[in-house]
Amino acid sequence: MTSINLCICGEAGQGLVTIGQLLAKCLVRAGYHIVVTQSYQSRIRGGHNAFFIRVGASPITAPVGPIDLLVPLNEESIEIHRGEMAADGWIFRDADYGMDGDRNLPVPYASFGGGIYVNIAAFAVTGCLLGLDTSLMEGMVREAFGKKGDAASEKNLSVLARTVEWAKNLDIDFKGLPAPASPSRRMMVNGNEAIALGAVAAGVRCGFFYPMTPATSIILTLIKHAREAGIVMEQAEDEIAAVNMAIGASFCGARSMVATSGGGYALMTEGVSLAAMTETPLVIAIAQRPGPATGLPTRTEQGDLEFVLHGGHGEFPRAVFAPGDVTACFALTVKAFDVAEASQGPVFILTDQFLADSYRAVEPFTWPEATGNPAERDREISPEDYQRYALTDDGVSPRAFPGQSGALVVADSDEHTEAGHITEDLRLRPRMVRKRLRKMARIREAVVPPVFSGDASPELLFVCWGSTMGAVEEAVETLRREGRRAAMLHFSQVWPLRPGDFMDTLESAEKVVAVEGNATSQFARLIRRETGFAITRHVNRYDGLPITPGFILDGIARMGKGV
Amino acid sequence: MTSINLCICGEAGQGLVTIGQLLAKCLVRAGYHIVVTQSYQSRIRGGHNAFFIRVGASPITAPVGPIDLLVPLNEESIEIHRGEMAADGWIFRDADYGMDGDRNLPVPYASFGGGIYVNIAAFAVTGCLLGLDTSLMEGMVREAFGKKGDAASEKNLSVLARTVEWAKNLDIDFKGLPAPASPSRRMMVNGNEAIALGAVAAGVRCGFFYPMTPATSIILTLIKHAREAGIVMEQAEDEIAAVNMAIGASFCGARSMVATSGGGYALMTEGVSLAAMTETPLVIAIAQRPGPATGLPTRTEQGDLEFVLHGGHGEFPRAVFAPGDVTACFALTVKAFDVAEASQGPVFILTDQFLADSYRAVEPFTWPEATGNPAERDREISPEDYQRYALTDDGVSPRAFPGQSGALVVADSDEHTEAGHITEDLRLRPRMVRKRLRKMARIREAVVPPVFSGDASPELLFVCWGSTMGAVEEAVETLRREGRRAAMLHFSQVWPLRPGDFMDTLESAEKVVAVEGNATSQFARLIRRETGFAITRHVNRYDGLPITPGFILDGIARMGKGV
Amino acid sequence: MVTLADYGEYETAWCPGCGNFAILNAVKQALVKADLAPQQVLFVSGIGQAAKLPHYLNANVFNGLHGRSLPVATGAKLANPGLVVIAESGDGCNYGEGGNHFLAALRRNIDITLLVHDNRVYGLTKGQASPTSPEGFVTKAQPLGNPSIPFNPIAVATVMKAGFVARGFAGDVEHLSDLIVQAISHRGFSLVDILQPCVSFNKVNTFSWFKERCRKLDANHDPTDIHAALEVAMAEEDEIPIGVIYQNDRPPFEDKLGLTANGPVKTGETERREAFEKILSAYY
Amino acid sequence: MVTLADYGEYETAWCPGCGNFAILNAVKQALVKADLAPQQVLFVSGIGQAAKLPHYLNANVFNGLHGRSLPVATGAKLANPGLVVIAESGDGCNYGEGGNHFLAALRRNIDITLLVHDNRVYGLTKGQASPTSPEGFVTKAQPLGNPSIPFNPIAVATVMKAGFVARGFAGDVEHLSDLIVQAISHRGFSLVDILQPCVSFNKVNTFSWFKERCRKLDANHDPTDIHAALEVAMAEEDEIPIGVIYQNDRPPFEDKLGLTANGPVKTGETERREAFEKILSAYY
Ligand SMILES: Cc1ncc(C[n+]2csc(CCOP(=O)(O)OP(=O)(O)O)c2C)c(N)n1
Ligand SMILES: Cc1ncc(C[n+]2csc(CCOP(=O)(O)OP(=O)(O)O)c2C)c(N)n1
Ligand code: SF4
Ligand code: SF4
Ligand SMILES: [Mg+2]
Ligand SMILES: [Mg+2]
Repeated sequence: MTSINLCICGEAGQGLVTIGQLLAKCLVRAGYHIVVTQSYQSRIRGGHNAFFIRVGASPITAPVGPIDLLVPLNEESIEIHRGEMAADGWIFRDADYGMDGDRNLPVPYASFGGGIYVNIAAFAVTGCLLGLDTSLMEGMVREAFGKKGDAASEKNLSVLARTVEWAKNLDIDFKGLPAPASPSRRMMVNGNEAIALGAVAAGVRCGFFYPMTPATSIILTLIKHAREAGIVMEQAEDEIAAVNMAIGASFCGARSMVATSGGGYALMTEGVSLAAMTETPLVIAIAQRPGPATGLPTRTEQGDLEFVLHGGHGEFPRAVFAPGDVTACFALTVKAFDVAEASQGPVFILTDQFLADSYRAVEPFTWPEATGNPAERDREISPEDYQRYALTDDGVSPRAFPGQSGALVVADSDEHTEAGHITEDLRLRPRMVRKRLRKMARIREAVVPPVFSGDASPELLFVCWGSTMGAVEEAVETLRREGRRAAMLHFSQVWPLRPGDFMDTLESAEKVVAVEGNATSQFARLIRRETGFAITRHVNRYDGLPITPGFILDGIARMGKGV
Repeated sequence: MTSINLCICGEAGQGLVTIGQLLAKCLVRAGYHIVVTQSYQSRIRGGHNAFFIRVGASPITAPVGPIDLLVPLNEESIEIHRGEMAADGWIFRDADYGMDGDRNLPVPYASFGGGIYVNIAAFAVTGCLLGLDTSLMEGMVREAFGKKGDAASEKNLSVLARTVEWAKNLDIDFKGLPAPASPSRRMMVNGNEAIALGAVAAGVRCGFFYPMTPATSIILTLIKHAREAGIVMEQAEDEIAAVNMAIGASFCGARSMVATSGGGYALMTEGVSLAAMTETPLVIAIAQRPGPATGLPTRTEQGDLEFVLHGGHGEFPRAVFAPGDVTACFALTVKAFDVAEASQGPVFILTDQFLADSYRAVEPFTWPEATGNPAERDREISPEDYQRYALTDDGVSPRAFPGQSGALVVADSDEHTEAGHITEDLRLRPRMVRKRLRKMARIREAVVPPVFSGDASPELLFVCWGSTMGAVEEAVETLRREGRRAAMLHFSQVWPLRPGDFMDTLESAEKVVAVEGNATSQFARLIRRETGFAITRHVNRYDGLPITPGFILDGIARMGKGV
Repeated sequence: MVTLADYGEYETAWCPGCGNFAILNAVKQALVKADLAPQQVLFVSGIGQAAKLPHYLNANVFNGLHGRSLPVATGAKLANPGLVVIAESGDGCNYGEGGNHFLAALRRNIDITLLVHDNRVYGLTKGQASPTSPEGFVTKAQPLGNPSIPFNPIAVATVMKAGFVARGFAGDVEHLSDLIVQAISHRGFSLVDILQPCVSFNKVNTFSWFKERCRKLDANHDPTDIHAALEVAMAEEDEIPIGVIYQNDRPPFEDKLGLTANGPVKTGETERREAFEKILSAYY
Repeated sequence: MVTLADYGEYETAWCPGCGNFAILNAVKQALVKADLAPQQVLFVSGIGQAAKLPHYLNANVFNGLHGRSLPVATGAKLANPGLVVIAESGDGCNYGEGGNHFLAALRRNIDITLLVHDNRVYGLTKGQASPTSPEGFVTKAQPLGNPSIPFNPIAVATVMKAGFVARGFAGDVEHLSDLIVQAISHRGFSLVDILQPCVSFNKVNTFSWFKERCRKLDANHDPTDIHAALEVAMAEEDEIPIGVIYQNDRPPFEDKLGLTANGPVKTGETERREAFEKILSAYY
């Protein structure tokens, strides 16, 4: 087995996320690769949640369907997931549950401590059978429960020890994983944390928000580090306030961001337009969930692409990044701040619940030497005749900040003069329109081109964007193993597009399939709008779950012989 | 001369709109055709406003540039418009203004009454020289000022009489217009009024709004007639409230609408998504003005097309109408209500400041026999097992209203069961997605195809949408008179598009030019996205002023020999 | 006679021990006491734990967007004034995201009842401070403690002369259901702010914290006396008065618009056509 | 020494006779009295006639969206607490479209000054009722008269224990400019609601209507006494008290966040990098 798909599940409030995180971190420390998928409902207690860890000794990039190891924290969970078990999958379940049949291991949780210690015991059994070092697990328990006072820590450690003792003596045919390659030191981070850390690296100074799943953890991560990093974070009264606060802060020189999901973004669109008109840098992170309206608040989808491309009235430049994995979440957030500052306007980071919540083992994030303050023009400011909207060749005007130089800074949401004052001069208007649009060139220069991988002259080319990258990558690998010339073209920046970056690839492929987490193939439409190239084959998922390699392969299979 | 372009202008607050309206109405009653363009600033007093009436004995459809007759109400106005005068244009100006040069008529306003009566005198001189019957003007003055008590009316009438007496004896070479064809009885209506009257005809029951130029007069017109028509109108605390109120009212069975401009619409997008998810009919009228942000609040633009096409998170059907003239404003508003009801979701009427404020002489609006309540399925409701979101073949579920039948009606912004209750059933989700999207078929069936006019096999085809229709029409006529094979393809519904309706036309034209009141050719991009057809020639205007035939001809000329 | 059974029993998605269960009971009891059949009632809610309530009884329901229950309820009532319209949502929904609608509702005085489940926290999004959270309230989003002071809905509603202003407690279902009956029967805008323990995220304002403090208003409190009402509304929290705090007989919004129970949804086609033809005459 | 000349003289787009001219004078005088140079001050406004004011003086200016001056001002102040931030807009902007931000500002008590030009009407959009328009106020949009009762910003700010609550009158520039000076110097959120005649659209609350009613508060009014303040705030309109109505010394928001005048914009790259490396250590 090259990877094991592990599912810890039960009711909300049972602490399964804690077990999952501890286990995942141990696996990462042991040198494994992981892809975590969190499945939860819009409620605090009860219902059914699951924390999937797919773990591999060599790199893996996508969630998969069949469960190799189910760790149910309640009986109902077994019913729910029974149908998803891999043929040789195992269920590690409480010995008290009535259950028969093969490949299920009754675990005498009560005997290890019971009650709230079931979680630690489940962690221990699972870790043990996956081949984790006991000392690694002990260290993790100490880190996690040490603060609670020695007593708690000791109790947890003794449950751990007892469970490990029991598990070590088991003799079942559960196939563990080979030892990973000599483990480099890596971080365990999910998409939302990576965005927050990217913002820290980019020098974010202020963040504003109104809580909204699945974006909230971007904010909570920033808040966790705010004191240390000297960042001001404020919960706004609504999303409209959040975006306007960010604009106010950015106007005063603070790199600023907001984070939300589709519905909150809807309320921010007027502010996006304001950022554009006042030429104020603004970074907007949007973690998508299925809509319309409240939709499925805790699930995943890629249904807001077109809304993000076009939200806000009037015409203005913008950039939209769509990271394909956790590492890209970090790097593209840094870049988003730079592009926002270089183009003095709104820039988006578009992810989704799957990626937001998906922990991965990643190479250590590094301080982006190149960032800081690319607004090199600030130096040219002469306070006496400073004009915030001076008409320049590239449309970018020198940016001064109130109270930070002798210059008075005047910004206006109305059409304005170079000095920033409201105007009704209709001859000036088109010049200002063109000035703003000219900044698109700066954005275009900095575009992250799509990444191509797979067969060099593919008969089957998958086009995808954002979080589906890993699933497409693995589907391509499978197809290639089956002897097909398959390849992937993944866009981690979906706007603007530079056809020169990818048209050859598109046109040389025999068959092109767009893979999107939505029902209407929004990115394929965009490609056609920008290039004329019509993609006619589509794999779409819109049931709230992430796209897996299997889903793609099934989709291809359903397309029949021709594909 | 086939038409006269008349410009009455001065400061805001001088009453020039009143003169303009009275004159325009007289002209309509006399059987003339008119195209009114209102040019005003975002202020209440002072500044410079203008009321243009282009008048013709035979049909005219567009505003034009050169002024044939300038009626300045202050001296500054002469300076402002001097450069726009036609070669044989006349200025009728106060005798007190110091001015020399040809073709300007000093009018001794003070001698007719002066003060507030200057307006009536200006009306009288202009009317007289345009050849209006004195009795027609008298009737108009009586209608307009009769209510103010006999004294006021008499005084106005005497100023009118004195001015007419003076004007009759003038001998200047100002060329009037031929008498119009035997005048049928027509209405004088502007775009916003036509939308309001269309809503009344469609049976609108509730309207909600937050004031926003240039949409406010849709609302004010509805309010004027609300009592008579039994319509409930309420000014909301903000646009978010307005759209949610409309959804609440519509949910209870009242045909409902909101009207706003781009910035207000931005705030409504979350509500648009709500209407879609709850499957509640909603008509949204958007009168565009130049953006981004506050932009030029009293000017015109077609810059919000893409935002209207994509506003609201998640994926759902919508229809977008873009009337080309005042008559279409009426008819398409009626249709918008029907389509909203048939598809149980949001439908847009997209106009702009130019059309909103442009008075025209139109054939009498008629009661739309076919409308009323097309929700034929309401009859099938059985209260016991009523399900608001029953999965049907065409995606349209029977619609019951709270308290109006025995059925309990449950609507939900979350993904829901057929019964309307919140669900986390991920197998049901895709079925509900497809159900909602299936309703697109109903919208598609009802699409208003684009209108083609001009040379049957054109070498030069203009593609346009919305309010630019008239200007394109006249530009085409001019080009044809010059011997060119020119034609127009005008879209009064911009979404959805049915390529079958127009691809032959597009493909058979030698050269295609898109004419749009924006800077980024949004409609041309949409055409490409939907058909692959790339329009490479563009006429764009984005200075806040309406597109005129002359602007188009100039644009063509600038494209050089090839075009 | 309407019975509790008419309003059904449903599974909920709330945490065991949540104050919402008691509020649900109180609401059902109130509807029965008021002898309102499910068909007569429309519940409008936003998004949040509280806002799920209407899914757990039989009635007409519009479960809309977070923060927007009041405007939907307002539109519904204007379209069909014959309906009993109840807006039901959390403190975050009504005083946070929807604060502007709350202010406008106070001014409008439309005949709807607003039930606010005031658990002083954002429950559904896992425990951030809400507008009514105490100053200093520590959460993951406010690790240094809530830097703002709490919103006082009762005081604001009272100074704005709302039609009916009451405070209830989820720990006293009988009393609460009486308040709801009164709120529904009041013609005009009625606010019932309901103190609700959230066992998962509010460890400060717990059931016993509320229980110790809540005191039914004195029988001789005169809710029509705005000064007395303000006194109560501004009281410090060592004693929390519950009951009808303020009430007046300002005419409801519908009266000012001249609406009858029929409302605009009931106009016939013939009347509409006649009106249309008459209206057109002004445009010739 | 700052002088009036530092703040310049500009052409305006207001109607002759508008109360805004007097407010502009009062604002300039206040800045001079407070000895604030244009560079130290940031004006943030929304959209409306009032909101144009910052274009008519020398200062840092952010003229944003209708209704959104307070959040922009809040963000600006948090980014650079060293700035004197003044939010300036109309009654529609602040109590209508922006009502929710007004409520939040009262709770936050951030050190900004809010000047509301309260002409009780939507001026720029040509005369619809605003949240402070009198009940029954007739406009083209409210031909039967405004069906809502007016918003009472003073009373709401007072019951919400805003830091500084004052009412001024455009007809008394001297008094108004003093109020503005006090508002600016108050550490915390300061509201000055300014009664402003609109000659074009408010024919009810005219200059003389206000003039007849406005009375400076008694010298012995104690603004720190919330009961006295509420009495004043709830007074009927036959006498309209102007002056500082309520004031307290709640710590401003910035203090609770531990912000100094430097604020987050001033952190150096080395400090940021060190923090970053330290933060990462939690993820291994
Ligand atoms: C526009 C928008 N922003 C944010 C959210 C996320 N959200 C859902 S419920 C909620 C808070 C709920 O708090 P409250 O209204 O007090 O209800 P409770 O859960 O405490 O009953 C938030 C912020 C949303 N659904 N929509
Ligand atoms: C989102 C949005 N809605 C509506 C408008 C239109 N609008 C501009 S100013 C204004 C009202 C202004 O009233 P107020 O704030 O009282 O200012 P005043 O003009 O009376 O000084 C409105 C509704 C807008 N600009 N933006
Ligand atoms: S989170 Fe709080 S409010 Fe929500 S159901 Fe649980 S206890 Fe109740
Ligand atoms: S409309 Fe009123 S508020 Fe606006 S400038 Fe004129 S008088 Fe002043
Ligand atoms: Mg709550
Ligand atoms: Mg105002």
